[in-house]
This record gives sequence, structure tokens and C-alpha cells, in this order.
Amino acid sequence: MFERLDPRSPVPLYAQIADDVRLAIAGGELGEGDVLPSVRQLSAELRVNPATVVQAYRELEQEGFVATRQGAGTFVQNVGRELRSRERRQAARRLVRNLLREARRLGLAPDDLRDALDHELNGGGR
Amino acid sequence: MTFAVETQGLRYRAGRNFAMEGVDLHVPTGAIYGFLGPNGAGKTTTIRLILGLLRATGGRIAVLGESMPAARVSVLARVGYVPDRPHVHPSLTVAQSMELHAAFHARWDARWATELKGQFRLADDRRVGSLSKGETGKLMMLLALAQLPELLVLDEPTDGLDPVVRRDVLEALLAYVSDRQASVLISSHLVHELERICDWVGLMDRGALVAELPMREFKSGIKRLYVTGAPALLDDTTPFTVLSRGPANGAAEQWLVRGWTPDMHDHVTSLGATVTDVIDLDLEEGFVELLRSFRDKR
Amino acid sequence: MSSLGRWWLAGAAAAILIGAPRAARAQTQAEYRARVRALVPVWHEVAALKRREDSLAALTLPSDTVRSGPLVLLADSALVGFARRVAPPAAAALDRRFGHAAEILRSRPYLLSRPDSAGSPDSPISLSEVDGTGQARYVQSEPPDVNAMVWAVTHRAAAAIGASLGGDFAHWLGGDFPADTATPAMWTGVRIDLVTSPFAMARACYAGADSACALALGVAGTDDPVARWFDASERRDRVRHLTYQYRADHAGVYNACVTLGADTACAALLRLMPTADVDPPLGASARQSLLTLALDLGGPDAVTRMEAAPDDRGAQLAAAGGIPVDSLVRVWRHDVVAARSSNPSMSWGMALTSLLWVAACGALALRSSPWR
Amino acid sequence: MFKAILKTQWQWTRTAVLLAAIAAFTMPLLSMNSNVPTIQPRSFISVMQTWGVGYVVLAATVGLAVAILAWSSDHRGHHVYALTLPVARWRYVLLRFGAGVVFLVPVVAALGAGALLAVTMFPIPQGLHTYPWALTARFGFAALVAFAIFFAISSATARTAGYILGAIAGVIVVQFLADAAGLHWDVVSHAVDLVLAYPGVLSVFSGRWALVDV
Repeated sequence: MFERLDPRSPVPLYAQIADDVRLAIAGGELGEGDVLPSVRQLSAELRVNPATVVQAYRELEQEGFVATRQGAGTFVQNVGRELRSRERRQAARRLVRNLLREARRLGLAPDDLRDALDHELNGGGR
Repeated sequence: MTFAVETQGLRYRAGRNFAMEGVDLHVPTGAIYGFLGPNGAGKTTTIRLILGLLRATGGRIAVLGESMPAARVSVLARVGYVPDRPHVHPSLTVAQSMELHAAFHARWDARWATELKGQFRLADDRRVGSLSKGETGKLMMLLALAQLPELLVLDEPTDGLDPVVRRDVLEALLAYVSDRQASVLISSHLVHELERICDWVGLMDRGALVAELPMREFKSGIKRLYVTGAPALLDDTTPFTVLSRGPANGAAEQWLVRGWTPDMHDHVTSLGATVTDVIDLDLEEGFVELLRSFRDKR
Repeated sequence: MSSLGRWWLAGAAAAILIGAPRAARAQTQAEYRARVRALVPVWHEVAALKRREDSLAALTLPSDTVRSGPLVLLADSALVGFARRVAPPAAAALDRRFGHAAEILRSRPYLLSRPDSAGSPDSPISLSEVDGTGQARYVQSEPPDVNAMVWAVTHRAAAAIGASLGGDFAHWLGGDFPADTATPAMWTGVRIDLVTSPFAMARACYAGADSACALALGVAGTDDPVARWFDASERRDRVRHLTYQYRADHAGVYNACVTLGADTACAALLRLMPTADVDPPLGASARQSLLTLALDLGGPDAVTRMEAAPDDRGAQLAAAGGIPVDSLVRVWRHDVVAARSSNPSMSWGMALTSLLWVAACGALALRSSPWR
Repeated sequence: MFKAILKTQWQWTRTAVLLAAIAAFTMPLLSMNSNVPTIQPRSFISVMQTWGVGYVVLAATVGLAVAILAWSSDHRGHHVYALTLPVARWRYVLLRFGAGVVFLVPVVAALGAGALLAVTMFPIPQGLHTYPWALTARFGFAALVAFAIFFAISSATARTAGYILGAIAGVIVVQFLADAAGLHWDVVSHAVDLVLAYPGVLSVFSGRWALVDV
């Protein structure tokens, strides 16, 4: 779930963790009632500061993705279809934004990108 | 904010080549504080001063609210220490060194120690001197953790360890920290290792504390800007700090700035210049840039 | 030559002249020879006196004489002060020890001088006396110290006074005439001598046989010391250590004793030696301690009484101590046995000192740099 | 706490203590065995005195070994481990010191046992006395003093040890210079007297060390 965690990215780690969880919920990887790993477990596994995990979970809780029950753990909430699709949309936009930034640095025009995207989507990359 | 470690105007002199002048270090309670700096910057010396292994020539040190080295006995009972070089008696076995350590630490958690020993795959009857570097590192971390400290002081704990061991050691450390909300002061010159676990960073070079700030601020605040048409001088109204300026490709200049936010584009524009690109720096790059600007200033 | 010396020479010449007519009247050659032999000691005495006179003259005679009781110290002007400080305590000690017997010192002056002509205040001072051979003998006191000189004077004087008891006594004593009273160190030394003596008789004495003590000390008369003092193996051992001359002169007996182990041969060979050459089993230090004890018991007149006593060791010591010789030996043995220090190798003081040092070192360890 | 220190320090000291205990036990027996009962008391005593040197050397060696081994492991880690233990430094030094003293006990006891056995097993020439207890006590105190001295030196830094050696060398150099200058100062023997004569540090070492004496 958290394979793409990149500490060198300017995006803060807690945000990356929260994004990954959101995406997993949006993509159906996590369903209602599923238990998220404990802070202790996750911070040890990812080797990140426990505070980072706490912060990510707190954000998710505030947004209604998860709920923390004292002593029992953190559970995935019932998330509405709309919220899920919005999350997916946002994830896609984040990807594109990164892509565009990279392209700008390399001096590629938007048309070049559009062509490449079409090409890839049509299976031309194989 | 309370501090697990706080120094004020710490001074120390060793020989002719090394001196520390007025180091003000603040490790917030509950934080994981990454103590960075190149080899020979004075990290180990600072740590030894904090633990009372060396005597400062000036300044004040408070650890866990108590003054050092006056309260060293009660402070050391609450501090776990992993030194840069193994300090455990090499002729003792793993079990014996654990027993010795337990005898001196009232809060020793024998059960967890046994658990960690299994987790680290340390055999009871192996002599410490015959352990590999990785195993020694794990044993020292075990001893520091099982005494249930409120503050962990780790001096290059993973230096020279292979990735697997490093992972084991960090996992145990983080599990402990999340269980006990302990504070950690961890020194390293391997910046990327600290990048994901620290929430505070202190940067030391040549006996001085170059910078000390929360990791978030460090990572989001330090940028490299490419600027064209930059004025020769910047006035005091500039909302960010320019750490260094240098030529880039063509007419552009390269600025290293701190405290940058996107809404500051306007200010640059008002100076008649244009920011053509903003590059995010990771900790290591930021660290290198900070050091460079610090050394240039001297 | 001084006038005194001339008078002596004249006296000697007169003696020879008076003797000569008698010799002329003598009938035989043998009688002449006997006369001459009788006169030889007189001549020797005269010659010795003359040499003493000469050597005294050769010494730069000091101008000042310091007298204290019977003690006469001669010193040049630079040393008069020193002599004045030495004389009274030395004289007092001699008086305490020897009483009237010290009177002979009146005719035996001692000379204090600096052998080196420079005469700096730190250079040693020598104590000289002129003995029968006319040689000036001296002991040096370095650095010039009153106490050391008092010691030297009293010891030389004691030797001189002791000499009046005759050659046999001096030989029995085998060492210096004791000037000091008994000390614990002396008794300890004698005790060690006794305990470690190679002679069974000495060890028997230590073990408690008073008669053995008297024999071993040589104060009980015996007709045949060789048989009484030693056992067979000791006799053989003695023979083995005889001088080369004896061995060469009596090679046959010597071999019979040493090689064949014939005790009769050993005893015979030892009996051939002059009695004086066979030393009693207990050494000189033991005999000196016995005399010291006798003098201590007898008080200042002890030596005077000894001089009056018959020429027998037992009688002389009994006279000195004022008690029978058996009792003297018993007291002596008691003192020797009592001299055993309770514990020669450890004491409470030593233990305490050690602990104090241990504590001091421990404190040092606490103060050492890594631990401050 | 003391138990743990005792246990670990025993680890480093046991070989030395064991060897020393064996030597201490056999030394009195060997010294007696070398004498035949018919021997003259004087040579008996002189043999005893010769063995006395052995006891002195053994006491000094045991003290040295136990003191050095008490600190060797701490030295190797530059004392960092000890200094980061939550215990007052003087207490830690005392723990090490106390453990060392405890390890001297078996050696002294072995000597005592050997001495007692020796004086009961072998005949003694008449008039001589045996001193098994005094010898044991003296040995014990000497070993203790040697231990304390070397403990103090060993607990210090190399620099302190250097100062001590420097002081000794200084005395010798002063003597050498004095001799060269023609002065009659006997600095060395004065210094040695100061140390060896009662109540000097090493006074317990000087004197008679015989199991059998007058």
C-alpha cells in the first residue's frame, strides 16, 4: 500500500501516507470496517516517525475516512461513492501535475505529452 | 514547549583545532531530533557533553529538566545511550552484559529485553567481542531500549551497518518511541536515513550549530530559485532569506532561499525580476546548501 | 727527643749497668742467658715507651687539655669547644659504668684533631690514642658530632679498662669490652645466635639446660673442653675447618678424622691446639652479653672487683655481678629467652598503617581523572 | 549491583586468582620440603628467608594482576560504559575496588592453608618458631597494599601513570646530575627508604617474611 513512499519528495510524509490510504479506500482495496495498522506497527514498518503516522491518521479521521476507537484501533469508515470518486480524481490530478512539472523542466510541450499519453493508452508502449 | 535536551551557550575546547562556541541546542520533548553534520563537526562531542562524559568549559546543559552534570546519576537513569563506538565489555557474553546492564538500571524490562534478543537473533552465550558489527549495534540498541529510557541518545547508531540490520534497529527504536513517547536525539552523517524519521533537525558544522528547525519547515522552506533580471541588492523587505546567490545558465541566477512560499512570486516581480523555476530540495541537498552558505559566511 | 724520653733511656741503661756486674759474677753461660732473657721484656717495655713518646711528639701536640673526671682530652684551640662538650657526658658514662676502675684513664690521654690540615668546620674529627706499639690509632667522627664522639671515647675507654683484666679474659671475651648497658637489640641478637647455633650444646642451653649454658659460654671450668663442648660430628666439622698449617703438620691424624671419620683422631687433633684456639660453642656476642649483664648487676665497682678476683672466668663474672655464676647464667638465659619478640613478621601498627595506605590509595583512585 | 560487578569482574580475574591461589598454597609446602630435618637451623632459616622473597613477589604480583584486571575492560572501552551508568562515580570505583579485594581473599586463604599444612606436616628444628598466621596476615596486607596502589594507578589515565613514572625517572635523573656535579646526595636511596621504611607505603613489604623464624 505504501510502496511509493518517498521521503525525498517535497510532499510531506504524513500527506503521502494519507494519500495512499485514501487511494486504497477509493480504489476499494480497503473496505468499511477494515483495520489500519497501528501507529507502532506502521511507523516501525515504514521506518517513519510515529508522529507522522499519527498526523496522517488524524487527517484521515477529520476527513471522515477512518475512525479511531480507543484501545481497539483505527477502522475504515463507510465512505460515500462521491467522496471516493473525488479522491480518485484528485489522485489523477496530482499525477498529472507532477508529470507536467517534469515535462516543463525537460522543455516538453503539452502537445508532446498528449501524444505520448494517447500512444501509451493505445498500448503502443508494449 | 518543554525540552528533553536544552543547552545554552555551550562551550568546549579540545586541543588547538577544535572549539565549540555557544551552542544552543533544543530537543523538544517527544521529538525525534536528527543531529546532522559532517564528520568532525562536533556532534559526538556535543553528545558527550550532554551526557556528562566531557566537562564543558562554559554554558548550561539541562537534560530531562535536570541540570547536567550535577544530576548525572538521576539523568543517566532516564537516558539510553548508544555510543559511536561499542562500549560494552567485549569479554562478556550477550547474557552477561544484559545482566550487568540490568543490575544498574532499575527500570530494566527483562521480558522485553528477551523478546528483543530473539528479534535481533542474538545468542546468549556469544561473547560480545566475537559479535559482528551489526550484532554489536543491535546489542547496544537492545541495552539502551530495555532500560526504558525517557530519552534516547544515539550517536551514529547505524553507521557501518548493513541495510537489514539498520532496518531491524530502526524498527525496534520506532516501536519503542511510539509505545513510550520517548524523545530521541539521533546523530548521523547519513542524511537520507534521518529524512523519514525525524521531526526536528539540528545541523552542526565546525563546532557551531548552523541551523535548528522542524523537519517540515526545513523541507518545505528551503528552495533553489532560478531568477532572471535580479537586482544586485535586496532590501530588508524581502520576506524570505537568501542563503546564497550564484550564477546559473545564461542570464539567470541561482538563489538558495529559506522561508519560501508560492505567494512570494509577486514580491520578486515587484523587484523587476522573474522567478523562472522553483526547485524543491530534499534534506540532503538542503543540508549541503546550508553548509556551503554557512562556510562561505565564515 | 723530649726530656721524658731521655729519662726512660737513662733508666734502661742504668738497669743494664746494674745487671752487668751480677752477670759478670755468674758462673755459667746458661746463667747469663737466663739473665739476658729476663732483661729482654724490660728492654721491650722501654722501647715501647720510647716509641709512644716519639709518636706523641710526632703528633702536633695541642695546646689545651680538657679534663673531666679521669678522662683527659687533648685538643688544639679550634677543637677545645668540641672537646669540652664531649668530655663531661663521656666521663659521666664511664663513671657510671666503671667507677674507680676508670682511674687508669688519667695516664691515657685521648687526642682530638682534624686529620686534614684545612680544618674546615665540616671535616671529620679523629680520636687518637697511643697504644703499646706506639702507633697512634684513631677513629673518625664524621660528621663532627658530639654524640658520636662520646660513643667513640667511651668505647675506646672501655676497651682500655677491660684490658686490665688480662689477656686470658680478653681472649675469652673475644670482642670489645662492653661499654653500654644491655639493650633489647642485644638480647634479640644473642637469642638468634643461640637458636641458630650449629652446636648442640648451645641449642640445649636455649632449650633450658643451665649447665649446658655455663659450659657453652665457657664459664664452667672443664678439663677437656674438646670432649665436653662438642659432639663427634661437631668435632669433625671443626677439624675440617682448621687452618692449612694444622692440616699439613698433622696430615695423618687429619685424614683419619676427616676421611675415615675417627672421632678419637678428631679429638686428638683438636687437643693438640692451644686451649685458647678452641672457641666455646657460644660466640663472642653471647659472652659479651653475659659480661654486660654481670656489669649491669654489679654496678660501678664491678670491674674493680673483677680485677681483684682470681683469674678464672666464672669467679671473675661472679665477682662482677655480685652473685654466684650459676645464678648469673640463669638470669642471662632467662633474658635471652625472653627476648623473643612476640611476632617478628607482623604487628598491629603495620596492619593499621597498611590499611591507612589502602584507604589513601582508594581515595586517590576516586580522585583520578576519569572519575572526578 | 555489587553482585553483578563481582560476577563480571570474576570473569576477567579468575585465571589470575586461580593461578595465584595455587602458587600461594604450594609455596609454603615447597619451602619446607626443600629442607631435611637434620639440617642446621641457620641454613634452615636462610632457606626460609630466601622463600620470603617469593611471598613478596607473589603478593605484589597478585595485587598488580587483580588491580589491572579490574580495570582492563573499562580501559578498553575508554570507561564510556561505566561513565554512562546511572551510578555515582565514586560508588562505581568502590564497587570495582571491593570486588578486587574479594578476589584477594581466596589467594590469601590458600596461602594460609598452605602455611598451616606445611608447619604441621614437616618437622621444625628445635628452638625455631613457626609463623603461619603472621605470614598469612602479612601476605594479605601486602597484597592489599599492592592492589590498592596499582588500582589507584590503573584507574587513572595513562597521563597519570606517566606522571608516576616521570617522578621515578626524575629522582634518578636528579641522582645522576648530583653525581655528575660531585655532590654527595643519595637521593635514590633516600627516596627508596622513604617508601620502604615504616610507615612508608611499601613498609609492609620490607622486613622478615619467613614461615619459620627465630
